[in-house]
Amino acid sequence: NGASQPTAQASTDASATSAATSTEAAATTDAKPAAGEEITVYLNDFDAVIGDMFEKKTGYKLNVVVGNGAEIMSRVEAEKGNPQWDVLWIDSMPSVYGLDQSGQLLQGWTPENVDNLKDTFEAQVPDDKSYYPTGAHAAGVLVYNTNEISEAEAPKSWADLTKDSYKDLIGTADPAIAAPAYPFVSWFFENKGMEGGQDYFGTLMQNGMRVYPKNPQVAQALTAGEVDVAMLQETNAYSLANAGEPIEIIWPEEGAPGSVRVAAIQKDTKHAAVAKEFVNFLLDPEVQQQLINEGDESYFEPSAEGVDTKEDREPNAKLNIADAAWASEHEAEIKQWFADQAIQ
Amino acid sequence: MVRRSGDSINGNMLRLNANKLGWIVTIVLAVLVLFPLAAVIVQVLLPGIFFGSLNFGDIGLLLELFERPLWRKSLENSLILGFGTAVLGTLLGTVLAMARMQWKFPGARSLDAAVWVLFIMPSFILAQGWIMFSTGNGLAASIFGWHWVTAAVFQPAGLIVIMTLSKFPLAYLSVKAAMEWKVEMLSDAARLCGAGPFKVWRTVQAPLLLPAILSGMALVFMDTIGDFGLPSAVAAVYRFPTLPYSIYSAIYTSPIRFDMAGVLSLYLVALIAVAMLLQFWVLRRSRYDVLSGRAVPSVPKPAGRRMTWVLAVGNVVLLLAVIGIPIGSSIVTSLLKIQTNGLTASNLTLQNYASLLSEGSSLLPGLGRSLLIAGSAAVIGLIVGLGASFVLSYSRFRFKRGIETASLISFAVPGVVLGIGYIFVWNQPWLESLGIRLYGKPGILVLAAIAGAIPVITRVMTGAMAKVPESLLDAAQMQGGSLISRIRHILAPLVRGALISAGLAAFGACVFDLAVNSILFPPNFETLPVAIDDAFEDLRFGYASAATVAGGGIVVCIIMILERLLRRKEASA
Amino acid sequence: MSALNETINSEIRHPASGEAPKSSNAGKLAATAPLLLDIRDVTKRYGKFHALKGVSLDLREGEIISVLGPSGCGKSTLLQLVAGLAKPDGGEILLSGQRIASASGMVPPEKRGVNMVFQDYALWPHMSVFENIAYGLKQKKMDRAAIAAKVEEALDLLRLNGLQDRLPPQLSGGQQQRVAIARAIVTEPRLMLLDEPLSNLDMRLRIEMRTEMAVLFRRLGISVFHVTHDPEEAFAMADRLLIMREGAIDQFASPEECFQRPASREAASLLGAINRLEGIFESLPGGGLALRTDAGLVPGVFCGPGEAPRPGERGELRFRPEELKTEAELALISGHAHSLNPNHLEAVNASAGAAPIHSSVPAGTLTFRILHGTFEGTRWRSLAETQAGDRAYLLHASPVTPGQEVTLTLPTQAALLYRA
Amino acid sequence: MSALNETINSEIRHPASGEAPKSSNAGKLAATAPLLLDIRDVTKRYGKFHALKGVSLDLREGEIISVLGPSGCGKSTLLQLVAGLAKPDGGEILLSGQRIASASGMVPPEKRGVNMVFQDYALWPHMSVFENIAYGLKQKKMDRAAIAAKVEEALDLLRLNGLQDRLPPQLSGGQQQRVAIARAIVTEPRLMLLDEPLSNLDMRLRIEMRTEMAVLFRRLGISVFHVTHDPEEAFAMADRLLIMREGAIDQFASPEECFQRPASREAASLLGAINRLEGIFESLPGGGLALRTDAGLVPGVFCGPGEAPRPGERGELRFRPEELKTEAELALISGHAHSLNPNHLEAVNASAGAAPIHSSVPAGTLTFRILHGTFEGTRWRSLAETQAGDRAYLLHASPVTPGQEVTLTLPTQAALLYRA
Ligand SMILES: Nc1ncnc2c1ncn2[C@@H]1O[C@H](COP(=O)(O)OP(=O)(O)OP(=O)(O)O)[C@@H](O)[C@H]1O
Ligand SMILES: Nc1ncnc2c1ncn2[C@@H]1O[C@H](COP(=O)(O)OP(=O)(O)OP(=O)(O)O)[C@@H](O)[C@H]1O
Ligand SMILES: [Mg+2]
Ligand SMILES: [Mg+2]
Repeated sequence: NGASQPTAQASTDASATSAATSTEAAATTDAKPAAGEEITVYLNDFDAVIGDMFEKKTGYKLNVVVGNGAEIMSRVEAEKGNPQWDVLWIDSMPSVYGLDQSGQLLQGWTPENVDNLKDTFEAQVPDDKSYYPTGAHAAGVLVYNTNEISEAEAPKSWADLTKDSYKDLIGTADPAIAAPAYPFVSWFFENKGMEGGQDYFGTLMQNGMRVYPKNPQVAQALTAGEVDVAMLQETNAYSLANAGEPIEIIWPEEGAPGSVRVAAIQKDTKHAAVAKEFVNFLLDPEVQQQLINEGDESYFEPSAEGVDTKEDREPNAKLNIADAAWASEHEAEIKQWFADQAIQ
Repeated sequence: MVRRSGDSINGNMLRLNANKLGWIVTIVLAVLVLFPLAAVIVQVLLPGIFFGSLNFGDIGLLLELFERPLWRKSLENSLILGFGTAVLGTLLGTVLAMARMQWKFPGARSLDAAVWVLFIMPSFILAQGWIMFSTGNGLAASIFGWHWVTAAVFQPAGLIVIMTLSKFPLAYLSVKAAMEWKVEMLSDAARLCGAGPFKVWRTVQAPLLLPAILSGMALVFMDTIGDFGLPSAVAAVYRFPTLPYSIYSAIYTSPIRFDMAGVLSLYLVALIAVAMLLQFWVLRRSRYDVLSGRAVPSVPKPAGRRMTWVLAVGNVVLLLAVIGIPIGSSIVTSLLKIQTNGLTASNLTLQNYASLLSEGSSLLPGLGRSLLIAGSAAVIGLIVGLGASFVLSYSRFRFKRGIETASLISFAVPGVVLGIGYIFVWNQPWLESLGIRLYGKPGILVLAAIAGAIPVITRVMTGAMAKVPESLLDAAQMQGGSLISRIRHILAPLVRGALISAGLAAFGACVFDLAVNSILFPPNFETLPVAIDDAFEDLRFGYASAATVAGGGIVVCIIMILERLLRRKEASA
Repeated sequence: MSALNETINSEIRHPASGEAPKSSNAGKLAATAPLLLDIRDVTKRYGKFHALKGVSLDLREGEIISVLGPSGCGKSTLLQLVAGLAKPDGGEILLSGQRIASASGMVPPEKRGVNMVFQDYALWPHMSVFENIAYGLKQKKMDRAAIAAKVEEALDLLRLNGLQDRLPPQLSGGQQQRVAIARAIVTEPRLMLLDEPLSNLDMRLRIEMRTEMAVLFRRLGISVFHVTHDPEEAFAMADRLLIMREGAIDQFASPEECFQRPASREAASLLGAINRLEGIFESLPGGGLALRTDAGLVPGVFCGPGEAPRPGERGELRFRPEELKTEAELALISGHAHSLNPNHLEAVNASAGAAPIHSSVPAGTLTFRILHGTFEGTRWRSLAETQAGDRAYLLHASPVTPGQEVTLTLPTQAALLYRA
Repeated sequence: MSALNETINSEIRHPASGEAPKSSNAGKLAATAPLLLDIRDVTKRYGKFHALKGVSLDLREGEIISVLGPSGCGKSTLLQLVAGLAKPDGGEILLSGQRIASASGMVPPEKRGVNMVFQDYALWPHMSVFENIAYGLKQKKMDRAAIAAKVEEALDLLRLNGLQDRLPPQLSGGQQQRVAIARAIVTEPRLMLLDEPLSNLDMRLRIEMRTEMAVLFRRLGISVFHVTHDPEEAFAMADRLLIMREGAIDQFASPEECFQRPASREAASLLGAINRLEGIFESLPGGGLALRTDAGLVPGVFCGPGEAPRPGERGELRFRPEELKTEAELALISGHAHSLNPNHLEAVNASAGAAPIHSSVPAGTLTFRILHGTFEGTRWRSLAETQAGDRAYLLHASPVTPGQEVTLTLPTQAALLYRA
């Protein structure tokens, strides 16, 4: 199909000019920005706290645009001709990788705090140093309604879901629509190969899995008793548990597909210095600790060393992170496949 | 931009004629709707046009609708759903509006309120209620023991019924607005020819309202095929992709496929054009302009004891279904401590409402912003819509059909697509030098809200204007009345009810319009729907429901109060 | 259009489609024909305004009653009550002995067997001319061919051929009015209510239509209640005349009686006696009554209610311009064998210059001075005044010059006298 | 209501509110008065239907033109074009020399200084009578007191006092029509277009209104283009008559000329010459033209277009029932000093029994057999037929019996001859 052709072309166009501008950006690093300067950050979580934290610490103001991952990415893409954001901080690494490929990110800059990164996260930093991970969380864990299912009956692994006993009782979000669902499914596809992934999800659907547009609807289906088992984003799962809902969270032994939150700077930003300050700030262990303690999406594995996760978070949580390049490359194909399932 | 066109109305006041008005309306619609949409659609041909590169896209994409199974299925589903809902919803809305205008019965006002509630509530909220009511262990089964409900609701026909119960307000408003005046003589003539009351209704009263009925139908149809929230949520069980689903899945992919969204939107526009042609074809051979010096404002009459009972009971049953189920469940949700534990005395709390007022809550400022935006959009939209409907109803303007189609686009095309178009159009660097780069400023939300309001306004108004014969305006023109004066003193008072309904509808719909808001809102400018959606995304269902219920309640109260204040005195007598 | 005109041209030669119209005299009904409509002391108010103040009348089967009255006197209101479109505030209405309307209850319009031509037509704009006319027939579940035939017939009768596919707004005013008549006529109701049905037609069509309608109604035995503002139309169609004023009945009698002795000054002027002179009653030597006016002593007939006035009372004379004659004309008329029906002396006018030939006829002699005159087609109409400045309209066969003095005679029976 | 009637009663004595009305002759304009309206070869189509087929006419300032024509001939259409409410398909219209309408462009109605009374009134149902009338004045930004005074004046003139707070649906048909007139009159336009403005009024009000309106228009110098179906109204008001037929002009001349020599058979019947007999042209020994009909040889005037027909051609006679006279009446008339204006001989009717007194007048003698008769107030109207069965309407001063034979004389100048 004609899916990748236009953008591929655009990306070569764009990267041709990127070298010149990135050196320019680097040159301005030394100039000390005036206090009170503002930058605009597009993000999908932590909107309630991050602005204050940053301002308190640095004196710079954050303009925050919040939305779900898909909306933020649509905005970014639509603004391509005249970007309005300075920093993008979002938990869809493959998409940010894609942005970098099309030459929209500032490359080749290394924040001071990068030294604090855990190894697993350091491995996620791309070679061109266009974005930095600030943490990761499970894009999907297993959650079941304890009113309906006993612990013994509960699924233990991803493979369990194909069992007949869960027929018509499983709910999940639609990767074609819900942003966090893609990192979730992409790991299966990377792990099992394209065919294997299709087999697996095909079987689940045959087993009557209900596909809701987004995670909140899945959660509602679970609390309403419409489904008994759900594959839910980690934060969502813990939110339900903390709200007192009678659910149990299961981290399968083979690990949960992880979603990495990364921060990237817009290539042509006029506020490069503050933007860099902000990204560096995000990598600060203290800051990450504060996010875990105060943030709204506090269930994640921090990227910096020496930060404690939420107490009630599974200590042995294992995250499997799909390769960003691979995931980005196959994104269209996999989402297309899911969308097409809608007619089966 | 809107201000500019406003200026030209004032500046040319003395010289304004129907043709100039036609051009003004065309330009305004172009700016508000056509350019943004075209900007998305042009992605098919010139994908890089807004990013400083000129490449040529694959025109073959246009034909893929007939090749890609998903797209084909979406189109098919959208048509089935749209058509079924349009027919049933229009029928229900029309019958209710006529009964409401004809007879006095207890609870008539709550019917109006219910209609407003349904009209302004985002469809995903309504969906939640229906799902909660009808799932396997939902309220229908657990409380009433109606186990058949599950099977009945979760299938395409059930979806059509739910859509009908959610979308009929559009037809209701349109028809009710057109019934403000009546010419009793026409019915009398039919009765003297031997027709009984029902026959008179079927052969004279209803057909004379055909333009309003068709307007309502067009709105229901458009709103249905453009709706994503309700079908996608209700259809989770059996997968029922519609065009908006395909559009979303094209946009929420990386790399983002604006071109695909453009193609699909183009098909939505084509559907609108076909619907408009159909309406034109149906209305072509008849006339409906009945207002004369014999027209009197409609006043509901006492129905007689038996009829009153039937109406009152019917009304209650209807309200229970259309409001009780979807909104009731939101209310329940907003009152629960723990969702899973359901409706038990110990599980009840008012905490969610309390937290609405708490300091950190973004609800009140969001509501304030939303009301402001919706208010300005309603007022400006009303002016634009009045102009557009005037041109559609009375002028021989060349691009009338184009205006008609354009005036509906923003209803059917998903807000996200339009929002993206707005970004394309209003985020161009050269606009900055002119000082009108509106993207990133609250003004753009007003523009988008106006665009969103125009379909309802124009449809409701053209439906009502169809009754006003040109000769009444001609007479004013003969007295030396300028176009503005004719509209202000003759036309507007005669379609006053429609103006009020249209304005309030525009207002109400803007307050909760999420799709456009979510992609266009400026930094640090969170509006009510964005705030509510945020809470939903964070799974704070109780809080989100409380915000919806409270926000919706406030808006409906505002609407009801305005409606009562503005309504003609005689009509409420 | 030319086809339409053809029809008109051929029609005028044979105005009655089938049989020759009977004289209205022949159609006059014995007072023993069964009572169809009985209106008893009906009142109707709009808010504080009394539109009908107690109207009683009866209509016999097959009878045609024409209602005359000044604009706004309640004619249409009365028709609406009979049709069942409005409810009386008092009194009752009986149709064939059955009570169809009173303040407490009503038989719905569609059950009354009554149809109506509305003053402003009330055509349905969403239906073609054909559909408008066919509507009533469809209600009777007539089959399609029969409907088509009947509509065709009505279209012919009303000269509407070729227009059946138009919508009402695409017709001229007069064409719309005829469609309204056609729509009511095809249903052949027991009782037909016509509210100024011919007001928008040209003179020729009006004369044709009224003749043909009268024939048709009589042939079908349809009773008619017919509001008009044209006395000539009323005379041409009516068995009885109903003269209304301010929501009440002024006179209800045969056309001849109404014409000869209008019961009130207003009825008189409604029926053409638009001239008015004030004066003092005197009794004549021969026993008759006369009024002394500025213009002369006028012997006349007392038409008002109550006893004849005594000499010395103030009174008022009403007369038709047509009734004023020169002496010469009077002589001519009285010289012929008209005595059989002395009340129907021809209205003859002559110019002021005519010399008196004969003066033995008992009649008043009036003198006026011409103020100005206008040509009116068949004659000249002038406005003239008496010595005291009272004005009157006069009719002349030739032009008159302002300032000219004319002396004319008013036959006794044409001088209608009322109390002032 | 009684207050209203008072006004009417007092008004009739002084019909002109201020000065005395001038004769319409006096108001007749020299052909040199400035041209106000110039309509040049205007055409108008509705779809395939040609409503106007090339109409040209002119109207001078202060002139009143009355338009007569059968229903559906295009009168209202013509008015709409002048008003600017419809666009001509061809030709052009000039107002004071400025082109205001052609197929390519139009001056909008509100800029023309023209106002119009619509055939169906087009009153605004949401405005009171006062507001309806005041609307045009408000457009002129007149101050409130002046508006109130002007509206009051119009209410007086149209006898609408006391109704100013009503809404149109609360008025009777005739009251609505008068409001429509008042609404147009208060704006005192340069050119007033009246579309059958008096059709829904009773006879008396109609005569009063037309007199008063004519006076008012002449006083204010308003030019008038006035559609009516009542020839009498046309004669009473018009300086010139426009007779239309099937979208074209049949005749455009002074009322007298139209009346005496209608340019076509249709114009003749429109102006009252509703009787028609066919025959063959013959020339008279004295040089005149005559038509041999079933009813007798009739000397007459050839009124049609083109050259006088030759003997032997087929022709048609049209005449007014009023023009038929008994020999006695003719003698009376010719015996008097009417020769000054022989064309305006009085229409005198007498019963059939009258014996011939005089027979030297050159006139046709026609014999009919009465079919039936109806009383019409001032006279009896009969339908009669010739030996060959051609029908005609006759007027009589006294009742006639069916079967009776009558022989009547038709003066030469009243016998209008046309080619068949
Ligand atoms: N709804 C109403 N409210 C108040 N007055 C009304 C209403 N309808 C009619 N009238 C008054 O009642 C009177 C009678 O009205 P109606 O229509 O019967 O008159 P009409 O005799 O038919 O007159 P016309 O010859 O002008 O049609 C009028 O004076 C009118 O103003
Ligand atoms: N919209 C239309 N479509 C088709 N024909 C029309 C339309 N409007 C008018 N006509 C026709 O044009 C002709 C002229 O109409 P117009 O209204 O001018 O007649 P009129 O002379 O005013 O007649 P009347 O005396 O009956 O009012 C009529 O025959 C009418 O049927
Ligand atoms: Mg009336
Ligand atoms: Mg007309």
